[in-house]
Amino acid sequence: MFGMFNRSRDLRTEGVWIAVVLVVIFATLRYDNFMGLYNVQTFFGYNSMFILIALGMALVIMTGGIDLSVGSVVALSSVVAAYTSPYGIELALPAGLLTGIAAGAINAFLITKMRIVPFIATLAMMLGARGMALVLADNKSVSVDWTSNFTKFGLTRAFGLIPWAVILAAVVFLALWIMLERTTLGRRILTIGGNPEAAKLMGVPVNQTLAITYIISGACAGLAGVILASGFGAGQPLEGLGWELSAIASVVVGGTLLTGGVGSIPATLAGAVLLGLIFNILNFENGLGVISLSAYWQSVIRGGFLLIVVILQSRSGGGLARRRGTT
Amino acid sequence: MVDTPVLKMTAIRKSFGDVPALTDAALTIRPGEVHALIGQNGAGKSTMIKILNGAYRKDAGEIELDGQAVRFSSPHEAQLGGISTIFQEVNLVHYRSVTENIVLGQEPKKFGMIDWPKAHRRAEEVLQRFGLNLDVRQPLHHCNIAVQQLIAIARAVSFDARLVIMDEPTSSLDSQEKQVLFRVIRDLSAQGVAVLYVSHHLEELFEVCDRVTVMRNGSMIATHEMSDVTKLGLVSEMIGRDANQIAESGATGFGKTHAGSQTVVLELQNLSNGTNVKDASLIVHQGEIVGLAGLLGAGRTETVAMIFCADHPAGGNMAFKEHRSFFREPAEAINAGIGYCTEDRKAEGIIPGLSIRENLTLAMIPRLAKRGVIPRMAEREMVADFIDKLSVKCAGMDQPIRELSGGNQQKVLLARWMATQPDLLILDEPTRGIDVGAKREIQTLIEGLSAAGLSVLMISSEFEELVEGANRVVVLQEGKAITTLTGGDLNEDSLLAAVAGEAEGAAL
Amino acid sequence: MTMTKATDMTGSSTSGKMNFGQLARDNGTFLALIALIVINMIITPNFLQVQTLYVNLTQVATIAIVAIGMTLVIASGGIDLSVGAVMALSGALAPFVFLSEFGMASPGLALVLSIAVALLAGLLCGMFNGWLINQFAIQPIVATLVLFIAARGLAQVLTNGNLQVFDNPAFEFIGSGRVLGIPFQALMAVAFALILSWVVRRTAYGRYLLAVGGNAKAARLSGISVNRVRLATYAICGVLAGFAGMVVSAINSASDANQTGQLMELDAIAAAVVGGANLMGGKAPIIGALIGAAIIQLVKYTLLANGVHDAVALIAKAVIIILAVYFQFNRSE
Amino acid sequence: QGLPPLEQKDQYTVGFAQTESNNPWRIAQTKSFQDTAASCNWNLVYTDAAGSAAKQVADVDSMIAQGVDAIFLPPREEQPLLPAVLRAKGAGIPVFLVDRSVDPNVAKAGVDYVTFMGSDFIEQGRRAAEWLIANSDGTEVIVELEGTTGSSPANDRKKGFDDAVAGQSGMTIVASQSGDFARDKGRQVMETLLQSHPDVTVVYAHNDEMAIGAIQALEAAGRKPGEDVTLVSIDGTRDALQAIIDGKLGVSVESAPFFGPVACDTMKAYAAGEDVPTWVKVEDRVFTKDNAADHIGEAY
Ligand SMILES: Nc1ncnc2c1ncn2[C@@H]1O[C@H](COP(=O)(O)OP(=O)(O)OP(=O)(O)O)[C@@H](O)[C@H]1O
Ligand SMILES: Nc1ncnc2c1ncn2[C@@H]1O[C@H](COP(=O)(O)OP(=O)(O)OP(=O)(O)O)[C@@H](O)[C@H]1O
Ligand SMILES: [Mg+2]
Ligand SMILES: [Mg+2]
Repeated sequence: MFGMFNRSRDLRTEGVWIAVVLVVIFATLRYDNFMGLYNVQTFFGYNSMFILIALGMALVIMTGGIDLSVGSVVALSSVVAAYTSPYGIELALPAGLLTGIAAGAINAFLITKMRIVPFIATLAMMLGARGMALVLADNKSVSVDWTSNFTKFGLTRAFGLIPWAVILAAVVFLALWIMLERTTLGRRILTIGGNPEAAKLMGVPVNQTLAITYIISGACAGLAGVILASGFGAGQPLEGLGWELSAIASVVVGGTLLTGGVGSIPATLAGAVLLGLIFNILNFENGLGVISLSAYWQSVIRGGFLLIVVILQSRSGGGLARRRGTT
Repeated sequence: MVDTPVLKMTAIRKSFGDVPALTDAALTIRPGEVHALIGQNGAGKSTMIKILNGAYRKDAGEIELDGQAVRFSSPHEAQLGGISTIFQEVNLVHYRSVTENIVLGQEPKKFGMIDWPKAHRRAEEVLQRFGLNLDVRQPLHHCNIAVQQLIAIARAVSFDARLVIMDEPTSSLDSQEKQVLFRVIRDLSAQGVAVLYVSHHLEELFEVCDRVTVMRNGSMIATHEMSDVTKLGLVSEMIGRDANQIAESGATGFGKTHAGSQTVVLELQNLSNGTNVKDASLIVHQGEIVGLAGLLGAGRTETVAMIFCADHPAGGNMAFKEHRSFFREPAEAINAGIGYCTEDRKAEGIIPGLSIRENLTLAMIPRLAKRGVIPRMAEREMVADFIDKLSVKCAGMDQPIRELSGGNQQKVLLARWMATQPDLLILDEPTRGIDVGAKREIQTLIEGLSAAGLSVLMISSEFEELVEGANRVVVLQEGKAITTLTGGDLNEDSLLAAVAGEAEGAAL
Repeated sequence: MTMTKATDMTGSSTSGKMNFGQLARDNGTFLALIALIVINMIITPNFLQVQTLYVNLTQVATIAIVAIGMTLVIASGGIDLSVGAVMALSGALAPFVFLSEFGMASPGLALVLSIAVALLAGLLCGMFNGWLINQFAIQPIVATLVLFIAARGLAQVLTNGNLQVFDNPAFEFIGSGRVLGIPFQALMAVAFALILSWVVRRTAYGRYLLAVGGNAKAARLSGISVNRVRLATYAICGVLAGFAGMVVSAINSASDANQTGQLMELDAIAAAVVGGANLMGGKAPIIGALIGAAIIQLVKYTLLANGVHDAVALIAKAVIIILAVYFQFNRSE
Repeated sequence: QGLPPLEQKDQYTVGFAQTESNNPWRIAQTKSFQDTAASCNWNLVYTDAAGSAAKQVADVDSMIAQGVDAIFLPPREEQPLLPAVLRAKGAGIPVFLVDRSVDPNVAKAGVDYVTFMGSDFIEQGRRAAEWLIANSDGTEVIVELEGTTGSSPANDRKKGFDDAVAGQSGMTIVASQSGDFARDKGRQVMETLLQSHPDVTVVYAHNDEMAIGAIQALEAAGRKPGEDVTLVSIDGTRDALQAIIDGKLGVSVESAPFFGPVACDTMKAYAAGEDVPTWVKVEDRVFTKDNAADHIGEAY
């Protein structure tokens, strides 16, 4: 769209959109009310959190790194936002955001200054942020103030139509998209992922760029935490378990290479939506009363679905990988 | 007007752990001059450069730029300080577009956003200077190595630098492209930009350089005006041996003492890979050294890669000894008696974290191992033997190979294949990045092996090497074998004519 | 026990011959373990007791066994998130066999069969991971995510999510038996470690593993079947996870598809990395993984025994992983 | 505005938004609802939140979107499920809370949701403590095995027990650590705590699974559960009743998962316009040596 490449890059980014469309058509035909306003609103309201962390994760993965801490940071930030909720969303939102930024900054410090590999650094942050959340919250959910405008943010809709959380996620989405395609920072992120050594020698301030990327990921998680607290009425120190894995899956389904250097923000959005649709559809399927899938079968099916998507993904994108593998 | 030097490095010292790389290095470059830096493999040239531009930190010494003491802590800072570098290994980002690789760090902006149309235009302009007309929007990895190297050079030159450093910039360039590069270097020099030029190709120095500094074992030996020295004199300073002695033994180690037998070892018929190799045919006899010549992008690498099943062939026939079809795995080719030393040392040759020993024996483990267990003593003896024979400069066989200089890594890789005692050895640019002394040793070795019955198929961009070393040279043009030169027909002029042929400029 | 570990230590060099640098590096992790033990002697009540040793040995065994497999996978340049789920599957399958009608009828045969089936399940899961990674060039972290989700689901489907409680002393020996007074599972962990560290150092497979992890392209061109090496590596990891799953079932006299191996992947990765594994591949410090597991276990024990609450313990664990890896890295640079 | 009405029909589409399925108790609860669906002529829409309160809200939302007649909801947590309750009410769907409640400051039974069916976790902890106090010589060294850190049954069962014991001068809780409601973790934690507190005389576990793990740990260390150390726990599972019969476990306070039949009755009553109490209290029994053998047949 921004004219980065004039030819269609590869099937990967389009494939995931095609998959989304097919799944939506299937579900619309099969289930009543699937495309109903209520389902669409709540679907995006809930998934705005996953979209946010997937977007942050996408940037991190484009640099060739990974951020395992996002789930815990969501929890921590939701607790902080809940504590600051009496002062209204004007204060609670920045507070939650800052929490995420702080966590991202610590990740950045561990990775760039202490030179600890991202996997381990963010794994430690995953444990640490969870611990902090539990300590701060005294091991229980923290109630929010229902009298301030804090919960309005999570529970009401702009123009009575679009959940505020969705608007927030959309703003972040656009900002990150433009950032990646049209700013020096975005180019640096992709350059580092493509070849960190070369990037350094080409004069890219590698550490600074990495730091910013982890901070953005933390910030996205922080915003997701604010949405969690305000949309669900509590700071939840135990929430977000395993969210990092669904974020990674979204990013990969969106065609971003885990080795870094190649990636797309819109396709990441599609990846997150696609994974979210699976849960939604499983719920609707159970409502049909044809077969009632136990939670366990649902796990098996989700695993199988992920399998199919990544295999298809590797096929359509595989040309490039395979060619490079043989020369 | 020859007042303050643009660069003055004095008493530079640098050690990696216990290994000293630079002991007393010095370098002075005048404004606008083209200054050569030469020395054997491991002499410390690359280290010197990396210290200069902040990639490494020096242990001691002074660096002055325009008379001012400077200390860069990253290539980025050096770039801002007016030093722009082209590194020995092409260091660009494959997945990103050509434009990005060129403008990264100085993107044109509009309202704080990158102005892509303008960026593309600028990239095109910069490349035009090198006579390159290509789609700058395509990902870099769609370009061949030569173009990539030119892009790297174009990038470095596009910064407004006081000093441009080129570490073996011609290692992937053919003679035409070299001329383009030299023209650009002269342009730079005319504009007052100094160029530091590192190369093992001494002839090149006489073509473009004004002065030369010789390094040996981490120290500066001498600096001369180019007009005051001879090739032989430089070589003797580099190696530290008497000039007469060297003159006696010839420029290359090839003596071409024998001809191959009549037994055909390898036969390729109409080989194609569906892309750039279209109709490659050639024959290698037992004990013969066959050269493979062509412009960059002529498909030499791809052709030999298919023999070894490093690449999958799309058509044609192959026969190797009694084996009458293509191999399905490199392992099969090795078993059948082929060795293949690749062109891209870093990506396809060394296992950086493993030791010299482990790298050296890698291809022959199946033969070495007894019931899956590697016999320790036998392995060590063999490795010690090769290190000795090839005089690999290292701290010991258990040193990680990544710590060796480029040339010494190349020797270990050659040893890897010699150790498998193949019937056919395929060498893709075997002496690229290797100093004169080592080159001779390697060439002598190849010659000796072929005298003992080994067949060699060798790709080289150096005509001298092919003319002196090969019994026959097959010339590829755009993926087709167009002619074979033997005997009296085989000289540098005929080779140049055949390689370039009608395909003037077709390489790009 | 600490003494035997000390001697094992010297065997952990990945490159054949020992040199002092290597020794000092490994000793870094080892010194951390010693430090932990000393700290415990001072602050933890009743630490210097044989029973403490038993408790720690039984608890560390499963982490150690899985961490050993993980170290191999990491050496190949990959990662295996599915180990915990594979533990659940294998742990559920074993009792499934000997609790079946057939199993009741011929207990001896059923015991052997149940162990075989559990290990086979681990093997198949590992091979499935390896196949995915080979065949489709899928990144390991995503490829193993598939079984991370699905394998536990399968185990739950199989058992309907219920605990399978059993009373089978022969099988329980795997988890609670002792040989010469030492817990059987701990012996097995040490045995696996010794065997595999020998394999890494001395066999062709070991050399191939490190080559594939170090530079897969170059390895292929040197005649190594990269796919076979990867397949074998994930298979070994799967089998070891399967074994660990049986241990957990055996020690509890019950299999629990829901809980067995929960978060094990993280512990195992942490142990491997603390033990010196490099996530970029090309290094396989097996004995280091054993020590890494011991450190993780001892940290857990220390915090628990001293009444540090779970939430705080999480933070402490994070700090300790960071410090351990930091010093590890700085030494090995 | 008041509660949404429920029309009388032969067949209802009923949503049951389970929170997780990773322990025997939840599995028994789900099964109870599934069995009831058959007998009570429900078309059951079943979802599983896999332990995530946020997903549970999304699950309820998808039920609302599908237009179910009524929703049975065991809220994973008191606060985070409030929006789900409020939105269901807004959509005109009556909600019945099962086994846990939501924050009464924001949503009230009889106003925002029909009723809360279940017992009281604090009460369960208190009754466990009462049994201990009645069966003790007054001085005890207590180790507490907590449920999953941060979960409401863990917090409440701890509060109920700790408050009751606080009044006993001779009883001290020397250690209290989480065993995650799981047998294996319970065993490991007990093994460790036994080393640092060898003088322990009472183990209070927040559920039976951890109690059984603790029994294994005690036996492995050469202690005699039931004699040297008294065990107190909650749930009333089959394994626990067997342990009581074997003399290893002292008491297990029931926390019955069989909500299906009550749910069916309550919903029918509500549809018929009868007065449904705001708290349909489920009576928890206390299983001890005296009655364990009588009830083991019906345990899960
Ligand atoms: N990262 C490193 N670690 C350890 N030793 C190193 C490292 N880099 C270089 N060396 C050593 O320093 C010495 C100088 O190496 P350098 O790469 O500068 O040589 P060079 O003159 O550029 O050789 P070539 O012509 O082969 O490129 C060599 O002995 C090499 O082994
Ligand atoms: N890594 C790569 N990925 C995709 N295409 C490649 C790659 N390397 C080379 N090619 C393509 O293969 C063609 C030939 O490459 P190359 O320059 O290696 O040919 P060559 O005749 O072997 O030259 P030389 O051996 O002198 O470098 C080029 O047109 C290039 O586009
Ligand atoms: Mg060099
Ligand atoms: Mg080539």
